[in-house]
Amino acid sequence: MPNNITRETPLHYFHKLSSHASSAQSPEIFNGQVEFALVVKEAPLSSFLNLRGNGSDKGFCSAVAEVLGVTVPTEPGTYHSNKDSSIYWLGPDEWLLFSCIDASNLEAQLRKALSGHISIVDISGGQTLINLRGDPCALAILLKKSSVYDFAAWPDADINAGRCAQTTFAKATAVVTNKADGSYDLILRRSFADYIAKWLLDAGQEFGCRIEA
Amino acid sequence: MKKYSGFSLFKNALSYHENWQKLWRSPKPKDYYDVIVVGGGGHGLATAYYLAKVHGITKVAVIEKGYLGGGNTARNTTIIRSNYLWDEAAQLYELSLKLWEGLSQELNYNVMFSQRGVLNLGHNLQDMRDIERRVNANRLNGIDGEVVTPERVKEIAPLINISKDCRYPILGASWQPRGGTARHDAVAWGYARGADALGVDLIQETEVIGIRRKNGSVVGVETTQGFIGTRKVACVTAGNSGVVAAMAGLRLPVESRPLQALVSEPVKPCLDTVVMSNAVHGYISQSDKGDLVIGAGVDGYNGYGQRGSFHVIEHTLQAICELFPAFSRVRMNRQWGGVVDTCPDACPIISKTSVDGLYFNCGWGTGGFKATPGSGYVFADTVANDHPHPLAAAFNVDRFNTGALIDEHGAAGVAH
Amino acid sequence: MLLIHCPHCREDREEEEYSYSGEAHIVRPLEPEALSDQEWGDYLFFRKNPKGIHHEMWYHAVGCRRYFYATRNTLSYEILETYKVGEQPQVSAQGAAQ
Amino acid sequence: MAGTYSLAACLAEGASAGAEAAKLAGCGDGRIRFPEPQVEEYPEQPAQALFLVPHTKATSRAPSQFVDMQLDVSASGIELAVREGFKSVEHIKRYTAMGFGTDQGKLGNINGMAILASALGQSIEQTGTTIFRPSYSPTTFGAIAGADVGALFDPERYTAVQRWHQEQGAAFEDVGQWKRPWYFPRGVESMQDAVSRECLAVRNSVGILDASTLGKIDIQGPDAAEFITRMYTNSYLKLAPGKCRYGVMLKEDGMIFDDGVCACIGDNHYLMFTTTGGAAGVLAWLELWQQTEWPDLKVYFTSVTDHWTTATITGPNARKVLAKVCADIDLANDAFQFMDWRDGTVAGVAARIFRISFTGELTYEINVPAHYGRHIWEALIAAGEEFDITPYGTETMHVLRAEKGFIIVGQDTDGSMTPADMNMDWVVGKNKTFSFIGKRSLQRSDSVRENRKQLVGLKTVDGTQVLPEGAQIVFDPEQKIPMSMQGHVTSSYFSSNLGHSIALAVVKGGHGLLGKTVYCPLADGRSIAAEIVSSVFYDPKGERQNAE
Repeated sequence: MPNNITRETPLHYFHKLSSHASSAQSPEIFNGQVEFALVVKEAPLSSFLNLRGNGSDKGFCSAVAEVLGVTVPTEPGTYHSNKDSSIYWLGPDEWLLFSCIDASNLEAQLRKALSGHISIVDISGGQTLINLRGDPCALAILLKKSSVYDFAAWPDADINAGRCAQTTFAKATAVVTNKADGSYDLILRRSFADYIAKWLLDAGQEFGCRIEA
Repeated sequence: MKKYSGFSLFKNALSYHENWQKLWRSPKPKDYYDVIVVGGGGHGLATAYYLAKVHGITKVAVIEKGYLGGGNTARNTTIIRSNYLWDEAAQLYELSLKLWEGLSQELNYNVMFSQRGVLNLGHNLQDMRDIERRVNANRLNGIDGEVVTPERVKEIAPLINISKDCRYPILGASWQPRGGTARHDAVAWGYARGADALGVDLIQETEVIGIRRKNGSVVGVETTQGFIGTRKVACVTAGNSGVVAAMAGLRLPVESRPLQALVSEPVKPCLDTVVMSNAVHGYISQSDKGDLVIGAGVDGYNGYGQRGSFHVIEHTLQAICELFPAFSRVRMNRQWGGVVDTCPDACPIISKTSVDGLYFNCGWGTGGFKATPGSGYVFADTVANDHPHPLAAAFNVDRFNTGALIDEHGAAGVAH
Repeated sequence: MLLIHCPHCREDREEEEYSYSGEAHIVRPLEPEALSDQEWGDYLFFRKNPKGIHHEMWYHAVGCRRYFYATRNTLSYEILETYKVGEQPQVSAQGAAQ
Repeated sequence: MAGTYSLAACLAEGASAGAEAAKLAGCGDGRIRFPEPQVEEYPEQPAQALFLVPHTKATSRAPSQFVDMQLDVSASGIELAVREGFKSVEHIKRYTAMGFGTDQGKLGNINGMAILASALGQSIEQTGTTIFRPSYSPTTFGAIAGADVGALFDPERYTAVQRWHQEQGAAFEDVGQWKRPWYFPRGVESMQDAVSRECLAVRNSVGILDASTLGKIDIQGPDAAEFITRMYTNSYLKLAPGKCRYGVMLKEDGMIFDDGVCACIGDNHYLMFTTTGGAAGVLAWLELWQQTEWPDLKVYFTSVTDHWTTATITGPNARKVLAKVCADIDLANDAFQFMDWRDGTVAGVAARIFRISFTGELTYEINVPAHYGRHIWEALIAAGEEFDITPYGTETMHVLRAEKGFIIVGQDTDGSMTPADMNMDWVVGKNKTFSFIGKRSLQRSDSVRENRKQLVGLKTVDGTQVLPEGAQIVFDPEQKIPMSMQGHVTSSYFSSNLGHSIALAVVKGGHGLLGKTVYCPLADGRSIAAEIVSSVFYDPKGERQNAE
């Protein structure tokens, strides 16, 4: 691939902005002098695949696990991960795969390994994963402002597994997951990313919120 | 019935208001009536009034399970307009508006009809196409209306925000000067008083629990006060139409859902017109007491609870704050819901049914109040003659089988 | 505000995550062309709309994207059960009345 | 009346509460360590409710005794209401306005209801109370609205090329939640000037449109073709990989609710395009039928709207532009035909290219994953520079498609239009074995009625006059009000390519009225005369989209 190809993540234009300005409508670039209790960081471009199939089929699950090195979560609202990839439960026959393996490569491997009535769709261009970290209290309040879902009811996550929920986030939607370090990952749709960024800067303003590059 | 006048007010004041008459009697139900109107809301009372007044049918009972005008009549936001798109709907609502214009005189009862005008805002290009289409249709149907610019909107309602920087800026509006509001309770009481004076029995706190039929024809109704015979049952039970229809073994193409409304604390006069916005879901006017009266959306699912979902209120108040930023400091005083029944084409049913002598007037959705006089007028005619009034013909229930819907949803979606 | 139990997510979720999809268990006629206008119109538009026990469809639009059924009292708003497509309700209007 | 009234009981209660508090604070064991003070006890009657202080005169003649302080409701007002025949407590509330204040009756309503009970000669229980409503205390609208105001009132959805559009000074149109470029004014150009320039550029050279907002649904499964065929009016059973087909979707009532192209990607694999506004609704619609009616059909749906950036290049020079940035697809007319799609590489990025057309010109819709969206866009702009490639917005798109008579669902249709009404019988598969969604409704008596409103073209007699969209159509401009309206103008533009205005309209029995003159009476008293013509104004044989 020629190296003059530019790629932009959905939150590209928000990197280094903060809620330090008077309002989220006019965020400003943050500098080192100010304390921010909340930090938003967008993951680098990664692969997202939507996977459909029969989770009660052992062959299906073991084939996916073979390719990704991660077992398929069949318990509703959970995810499994290793250092390269994660699998999020979205529905009884639907999972979201997140991976640093190249999407077309991963799709090809999965297609080779799987058979029967399945669906694999590359949706990498339409998603982004952002991590929300910071003061636990501020984080909890931010999530309460943003969603009808009760994330506080979740047990703590392990390093390789945790909870996930596809739910409302402000007036958009997100897949929200908890992490072993107490932070949260949000997976967003690209077209809503600007709105969510503005929302986070506004909702996090009382604590100070910045978006890391 | 004693006539209300300035003189009678003066005279009664001299006697410390101790000699006013009752507005209506509280009769015991008779054994038989020529027509039984089920439902003592505005539409039912108007039906009874016009049966007696226009058709001379006075052996009529209105049976109401609660108190008169206590259903949607008491719960709506009192908006009156006739700027409907399709000829059939426009003619029906225009008949109604004409009746409103003479109603206080007709009933000798002040229904506080105020022609303060109605604005319907447009927020995107398709809204404006629809507004243009509707206003043109209104004009050629002889109904007043014009398409106005944002600047004119601002003149009519100075507190409104016409900034181009809003999320959904106002691109224009339709303006019907003859539209306005009326006092909902007074409408019910005025019709009740008028009907009572013509001999109609108004029977409150009595519930119809069955419709007795013989050989496919109505012979009477079972009530909590016992059986009452009749050959004609006219059902005007908004919200509960499906339940009443089921008593006669019928199904209707209606779904009942709570529609919510709220009022603010009273404030000084600041909005002397009605502002409606379908696109951002907010309907607002100011009552004579000074409260801002706000209509919200219909719940997303069927329900008979007169409350509704709070997030619908949140959404509406967001829209109101967008349209009128100054109102964000005004306080919500009360919020409630009324159960409306809605037809798939957002138009009512005024119809005979497959049961002889059983008539339905329902499915008004969110727009029934404004139709009260017209609805009662054409329904009374339909019941009296056992034949649809010309303006009611298109609102036959059969249209859902033939496909001849009157789709007031207008342009359904946004495309491309 | 309703809390609705999604039989797939196996959690009580807020009403805002769902959208209502009308009366449940209305089967599309196998041969629509064999129906009269009357019968077809009844299938299209005429509904039970009861005040009380109602079997209805819900779509977990913001969650697992699955349709499922609920038995709900339209007056008290109590949700008596939710169940998956292909399953039958355990609670009926007659049963609840007893 | 609840509470403790006698002095001795009050002292004892205070002492034990104090001891309990001390215990909780870590002092003492909760016992009272000093003797209780001795006070004299007087025999007391139970407290009596006094709702209205009696007066020597009747209430109506006594000085005003206010019950609701906020709304000046007096006891005599309540009695007057009863005298006028009101009995229900709700009627009394509405007659007197008692309890309508900001205290919602918390101060006066109990007294008022008791006075009412007494006036009616019944108990307070029989009289009942009004229904208390939220909020308990008045709450500002702003507090309830929360942060969802201003820019956060509703999400603004952006494509990956949004910043480029902004930098170019585009004017934007709200389409659903999306912000779409409406037109790209240069300098002080008016909208009409900009749109004319953009339209001419497409017809004469090449234009570029951001079509990323169109809904896109990936469909996979062994029964995908069968399922899609049940949803669209036409058949997809024989659509081969590499091919596309235009389809119309009806609701079960037979009325058009969405349209778009559906492509066969591979065996058991399809990509469905929907309208921008219809995307979420169509996906839910497909899921509804698959999950609840035909769970036996094996097919999965996934939204890929956000995944793809779609850059549409259209115009006679489109192929030349594409050829500069795409080397691995044979772009020859025979090799890559109209209604084909191909995978290839565009400006170094793996792309999927559809040769479909909404302008009637030679068109390529280039799709790449959206993080390459701006890259591909700028690459195409650079490649097209020598052809003066012209970015255009939704307005130009609308004009160009109207010149071709292509409908926009939601603008030219309104939920009461069948395919036949839109002159699109050709898209209805009459021989499909399965009764597709909406088919039965097309045979209802009203659907086959003559004199239905039908899509036609309108050409104003004076070609410089542009009919207003939404203008009503009559046959006799002299008719007195109420006039017999025959239909209305759904789309109307000045066509710079044709040098005169064009309009689409729906007119009763329109398909049989070609050549008839109709009139649009305007608000200013004028009537514009127009001739009913074919709805296809430009290139009626459709040769340009197949251009070599």
